[in-house]
Amino acid sequence: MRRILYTALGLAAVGSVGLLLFAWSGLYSVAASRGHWPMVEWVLEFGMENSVETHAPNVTPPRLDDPDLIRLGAGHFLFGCAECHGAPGTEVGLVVRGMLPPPPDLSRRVSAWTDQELFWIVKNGIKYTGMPAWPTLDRDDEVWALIAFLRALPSLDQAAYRALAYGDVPAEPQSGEGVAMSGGASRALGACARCHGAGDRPPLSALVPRLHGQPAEMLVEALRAFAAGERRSGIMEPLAAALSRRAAEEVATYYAGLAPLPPTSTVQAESIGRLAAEGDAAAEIPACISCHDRQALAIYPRLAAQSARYLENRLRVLWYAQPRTPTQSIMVPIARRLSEQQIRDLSAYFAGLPPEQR
Amino acid sequence: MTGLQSMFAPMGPEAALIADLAAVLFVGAAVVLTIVVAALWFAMLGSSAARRGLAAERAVIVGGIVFPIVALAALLAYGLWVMRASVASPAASNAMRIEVTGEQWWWRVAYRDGDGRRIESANEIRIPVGRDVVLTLRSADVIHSFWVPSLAGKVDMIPGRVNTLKIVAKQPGVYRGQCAEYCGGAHALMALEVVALPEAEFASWLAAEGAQATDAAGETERQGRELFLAAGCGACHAIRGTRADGRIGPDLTRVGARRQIAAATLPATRENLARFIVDGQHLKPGNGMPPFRVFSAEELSAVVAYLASLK
Amino acid sequence: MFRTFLRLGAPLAWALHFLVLYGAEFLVCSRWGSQAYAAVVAGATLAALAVLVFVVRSTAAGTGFVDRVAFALGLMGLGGVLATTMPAFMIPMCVGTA
Amino acid sequence: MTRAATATGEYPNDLPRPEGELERLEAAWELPKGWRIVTAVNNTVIGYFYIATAFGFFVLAGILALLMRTQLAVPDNTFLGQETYNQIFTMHGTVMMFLFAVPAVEAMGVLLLPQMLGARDLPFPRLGAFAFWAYLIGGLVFFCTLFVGLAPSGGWFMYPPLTSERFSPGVGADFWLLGIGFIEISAIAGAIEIIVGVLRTRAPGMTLDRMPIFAWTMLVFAGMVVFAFPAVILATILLELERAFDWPFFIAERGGDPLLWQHLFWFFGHPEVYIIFLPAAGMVSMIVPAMAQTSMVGHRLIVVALIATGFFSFGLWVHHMFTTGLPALSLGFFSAASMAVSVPSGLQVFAWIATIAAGRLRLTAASLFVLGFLFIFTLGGLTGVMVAMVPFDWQAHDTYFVVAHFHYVLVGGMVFPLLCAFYYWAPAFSRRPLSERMGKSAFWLIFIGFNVAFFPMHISGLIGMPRRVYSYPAGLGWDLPNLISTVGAFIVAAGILVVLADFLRNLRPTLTKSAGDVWKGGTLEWLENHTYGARSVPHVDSREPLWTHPRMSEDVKKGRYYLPGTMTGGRETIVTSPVEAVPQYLMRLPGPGWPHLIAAVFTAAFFLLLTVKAVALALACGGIVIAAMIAWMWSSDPASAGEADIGAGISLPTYVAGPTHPSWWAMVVVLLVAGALYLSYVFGYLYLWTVSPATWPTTPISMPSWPVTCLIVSGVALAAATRLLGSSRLLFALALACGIGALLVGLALDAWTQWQSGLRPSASGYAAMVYANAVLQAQIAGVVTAMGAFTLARLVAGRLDADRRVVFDNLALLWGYAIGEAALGLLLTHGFPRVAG
Repeated sequence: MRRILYTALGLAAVGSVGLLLFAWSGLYSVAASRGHWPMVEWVLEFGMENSVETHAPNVTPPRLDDPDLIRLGAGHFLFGCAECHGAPGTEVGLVVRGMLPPPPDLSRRVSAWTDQELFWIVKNGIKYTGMPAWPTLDRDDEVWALIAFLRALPSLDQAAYRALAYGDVPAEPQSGEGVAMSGGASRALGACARCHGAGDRPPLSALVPRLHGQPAEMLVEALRAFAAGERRSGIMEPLAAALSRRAAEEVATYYAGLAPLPPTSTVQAESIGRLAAEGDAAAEIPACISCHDRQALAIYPRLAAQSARYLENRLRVLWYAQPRTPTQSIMVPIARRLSEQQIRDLSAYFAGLPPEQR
Repeated sequence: MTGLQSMFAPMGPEAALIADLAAVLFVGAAVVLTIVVAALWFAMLGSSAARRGLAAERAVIVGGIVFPIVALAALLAYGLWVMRASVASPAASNAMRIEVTGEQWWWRVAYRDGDGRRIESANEIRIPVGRDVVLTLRSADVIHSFWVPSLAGKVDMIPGRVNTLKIVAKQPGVYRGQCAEYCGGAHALMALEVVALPEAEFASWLAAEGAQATDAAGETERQGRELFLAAGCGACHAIRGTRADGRIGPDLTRVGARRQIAAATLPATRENLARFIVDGQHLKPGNGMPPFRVFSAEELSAVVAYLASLK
Repeated sequence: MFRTFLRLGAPLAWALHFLVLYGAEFLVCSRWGSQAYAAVVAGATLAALAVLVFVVRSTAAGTGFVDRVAFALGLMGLGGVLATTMPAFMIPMCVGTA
Repeated sequence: MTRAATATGEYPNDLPRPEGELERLEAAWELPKGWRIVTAVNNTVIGYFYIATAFGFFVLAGILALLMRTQLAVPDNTFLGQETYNQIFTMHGTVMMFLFAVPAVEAMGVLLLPQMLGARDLPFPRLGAFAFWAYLIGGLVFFCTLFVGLAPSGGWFMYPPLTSERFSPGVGADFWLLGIGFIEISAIAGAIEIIVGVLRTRAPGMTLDRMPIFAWTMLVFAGMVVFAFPAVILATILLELERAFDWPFFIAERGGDPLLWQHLFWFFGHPEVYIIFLPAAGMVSMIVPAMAQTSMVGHRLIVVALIATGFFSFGLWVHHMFTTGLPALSLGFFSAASMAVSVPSGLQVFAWIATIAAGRLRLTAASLFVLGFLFIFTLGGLTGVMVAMVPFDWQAHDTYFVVAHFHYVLVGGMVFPLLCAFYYWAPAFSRRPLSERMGKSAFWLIFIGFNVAFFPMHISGLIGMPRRVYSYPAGLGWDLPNLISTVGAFIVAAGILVVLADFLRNLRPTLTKSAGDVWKGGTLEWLENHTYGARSVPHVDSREPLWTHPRMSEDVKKGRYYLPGTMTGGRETIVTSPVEAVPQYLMRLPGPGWPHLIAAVFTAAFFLLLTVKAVALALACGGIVIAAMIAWMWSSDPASAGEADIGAGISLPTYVAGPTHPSWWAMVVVLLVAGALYLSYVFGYLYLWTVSPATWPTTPISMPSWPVTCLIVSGVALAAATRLLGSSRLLFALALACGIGALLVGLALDAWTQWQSGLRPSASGYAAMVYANAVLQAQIAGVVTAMGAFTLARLVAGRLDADRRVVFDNLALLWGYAIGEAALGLLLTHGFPRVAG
């Protein structure tokens, strides 16, 4: 018994010293240009597949055929994924082709994974491959949006893809000057209107907030918070970080100047209206409208005629959020006092409220 | 050995009776302890006669049964008599009634004026000297306990139950009290003050207390009031005479006149008011008020100026 | 069985008497008032004293260890019952039970 | 008893003893080697582990105390945050009470009782080992929640609604409820073992009159555990049901009442103090006579005092609720009972003084701890009388005065005697005694430090400092007393360090060559001690047999007394009658094994996984527990091995059934536990009715005629099975299966009828209570079903017949009880609303 133990310990020691010497010798080539030895490639792939299988969370995904979810995912895919993985009608960039391993064509590969496995890969990224993690680990709801899109991806042709990812924004500049001054398609990537709509056009997805007529101060603060990583979003953080302070103010002024959109629903329950207007002292829920009507500070968002699904989602995100910004510090504790039912009812209530009333 | 919050500084009849009882108990305990130690001493080192006496079973019966029964029966009778004096004497017909509700972690206080109108305040109870005051004690969330040692013993505030406590202050003064039942997080920071005023002074104070909030005097105060309302403070706090009518947090109609803030744990200075608005979670972790870091420095001082002007 | 009862009868009588006095205060006071409660106290106390006196008398002559212990427990029980009854004489009944 | 051993020199067995007898005895009791020691079940081994674990928790909780004292050393300190402090004080109280005090005294019982009573081991060694391992694992995991910030912070008393789901979301409170509930069950298992051990495994001739005081205290202790712990177990069940499923037992808006918890908790919590104190007093009553070399003065009075304390202490619970606004007269009753309970304690103090006066007290380290105990405990008792005075308590309640009071009572009344016991009994179980020098320095450090730490708390409390505050403002006069207290706490810690150092230097646990009777004690634990206890079991004819028979040690060692070897080749102990200690039966005891250990590990895992809501894993662990328990029980109840001659012409059967068998007694105690639990429930039901009768139904649901019929069928089947066991195996099995089936159907029908009537448990306190009844009935019925299946399996395997029937006898007891409890439940839930409505 004891002999076996010592032998095993000895072998382990010799093995580790050997490995260390091999690494020190520098004989192993890390060149991406050469590819892996077949044996190494097999081990890496085998390890990766099993690792994903083991770590994939045991959760029930939301409904992945939800068009709002797919559209939100599409918006991010264009900005965050298409560069390396390509997209319907777009080849993978030349630079990317030198990566090892080469990023797979997703329309073919995603069917090999379960929803949960895909979710885990997109959220956490994969070591040694260049696949990055989601910019924040706090927004599972956004990751699911992308998964919904990936499930839709194999069935998309170029036109359908463009409609989803660009909305009404032209995919390419229309003039030679446009191309010359801003560099091809990349300008459209950061266009707010792709997701949020503009003019009198509502956002493509009900999960995206309506910015029309919101106070400029609130919008600037939101972009600042996204850029600083205080407000968490894998979709908005990189976009906001790319905006200059001036650009942020300009875009905020633009949206603030738009006419508010009409209400999205007509549901108006009496009791929930009372909760919104008077709060519930016993449950320590303050009246929503004391901060969210037109007389309130300009740093607070207006909720009337906002999308109900966005509000619900936002309240749920706040429920779990670690408050970092001044307004989150106020809202997070309040959100946590709301029941799931109240979240749904209040969201529907505000979605149905004509903006001129509040 | 007197402090602001000591049972040895009785200023009310119940507290005085208990202080007397305590004195008897302490002397009695000292005597008994001396007897036991002396007996032990003699048992170990006494003369053989003393030790023989102590070693008899009769000594055990006398010292361990007869003496305790006699002493305890007398004490019990005395204790019951004090209790009877506290619970069985009805409050005078002109008694003042005040509702006190314990909340995590402050005290909601409500008076009734001559017309039976409810006048709400917080954390500071003013009472007339010499008059019976009947406190109606309730809880809004968990169990608290109302305790102002100089005036009376403590009584718990229990959800679903209404307890009462009669207090009388013998002389004007400020009597500190503190929540005595562990009520979670900031239990340590849940104090209150009872301010006893001469009858006439109390009457005029109560009349003033029931009025609407004083109007914002200067430009800064006016700006502060607008900010207060726009920032949503009124969703939780009431200031009578404005549209702030929240019932979640303390009524702020006379906050500028209070001696302390944050349930009698901070002097009511402008600095402390400002700190509580911005950083209340640090001063009193877990309290219901979120930090309001949405104000600029000038805006904050305007809000504080407005609050301080509410006297 | 009866012997066993006799041996633990004293503390059990005390416990039952205690429980009746405490439990009845709410039930009897809220329905039938303090007169009825006074009757309950008196009845329970007399019954408990009767049991205890019986235990003490029937074990007083015993010489065995168990009998002596039962006898002493009987005396203790008597003391306990009397102590428990004392507040009923000193504190007004049915105050604060509304 | 024809040839009882007396001073005349007649012994039960003759010398020389046959060749190989000692070797066979040693082989039967051999300990597992190496790390397999964890499978050992000997009371001495488990006793060591038990005490070491309990003392370990004492040190851990003591470190928490030092953290708190550091925080409170100066006003407005920021050393610990609010939430951390709240968790720490909650854990300090909980760990000291549940993981140190009760297990420590139980451990002393496990270690000392068999030795003191002349038994070879406790009657159910595996049960004792199971209780220990469950406690160790559960306790460690519970303590570790502190390091990951998941510890409860609602105070050790866990008052709802603060601990309800609304005000304490998160798993901290669940850890308390499930963790502590589970450790209480382990304590009850130990208590059962102790009751049966004390009553049935005493040496021949050790009548109740000659039984050592320590055994008396452990008997009263265990009896109190049996009646007190079920109340808090019920309370934890109810609160966990409220937290997990929103059954509003304690929610006032829906007809519950927060005070229900306080009643149930303190019905346990006050006796708990005496549960801790009595065994400690029992140790003192052993040590004082030995140190003074004279018999205890007033031995019988002390026995009476112990029993009286046991009873009176159940009449005190409301004295923790003097400020809740209960009617004045009620408070008066409890004040009177609180006074009454101090008489027996005073009596013991004077009995110890008398004993010291009767002999000559040697000033050993143990004696110093006794003297320190007398001083501190007396002072604590006196402040106890003070807080029993209702008006005084209105001021002192929940202040540092009370903190001072109960530390004087508990540290004085339990920790000092425990340290005293370490110094006194170490030579019986260690190769070397502990160092007198170090013991004395430790005593002075602890004694002085304790008074420096806790005396000022009387003052800080009376000048207004409430308990459980993580911080206090300057300027209220609290600064100086707090600083002094903190200094004192560190002096105590230094004293405890000296004790630990002494353990490291001198404690050498052994079961073969202990230092022996260095104090010249008079009781049986000072016989030469082995894995099997003493070589032969002496005949006892006085309270201090070693003083009456100076040669007894030698004679026992030579094997002159009863049972000098092993009669059946395995482990065995003599079972005697409960009062007169007449030998009745030679009980065979199990040896080391894995199943009980596996069962303990997975029982702990089951509860802890439930806490973190890993239900599937928890159920898997539950399955393992059941499998392990079956494996454990399967080898129990071996067939008769004929008569065995233990000496003096006494021939004992090796198989008995019915009330002679210790397991019958154990089952009766289990029924008392279950009965106490159910009566606590009945109290809770009636109590909630008094608080909010409006939630009780005005039109009761239909009469439960079908459930009643089922219960009657079950009862008839029970009677039939009892008769059929001897005649027809098939009919017996049929009666058993049908009877238990009928019980289950009856209970299920009743619950279903309630559900059909539209009653939902979360609707009101009343509804919650109705379904709580169903939960409690299901618990018992579940155990009956499991035991029934086990009985059938034994029948099929040929391990159950008309003679070998202990398994069925035990089932029959529980089954009968289950029918009774179910009937009472029907009477309550159907009858009471009709009467009250």
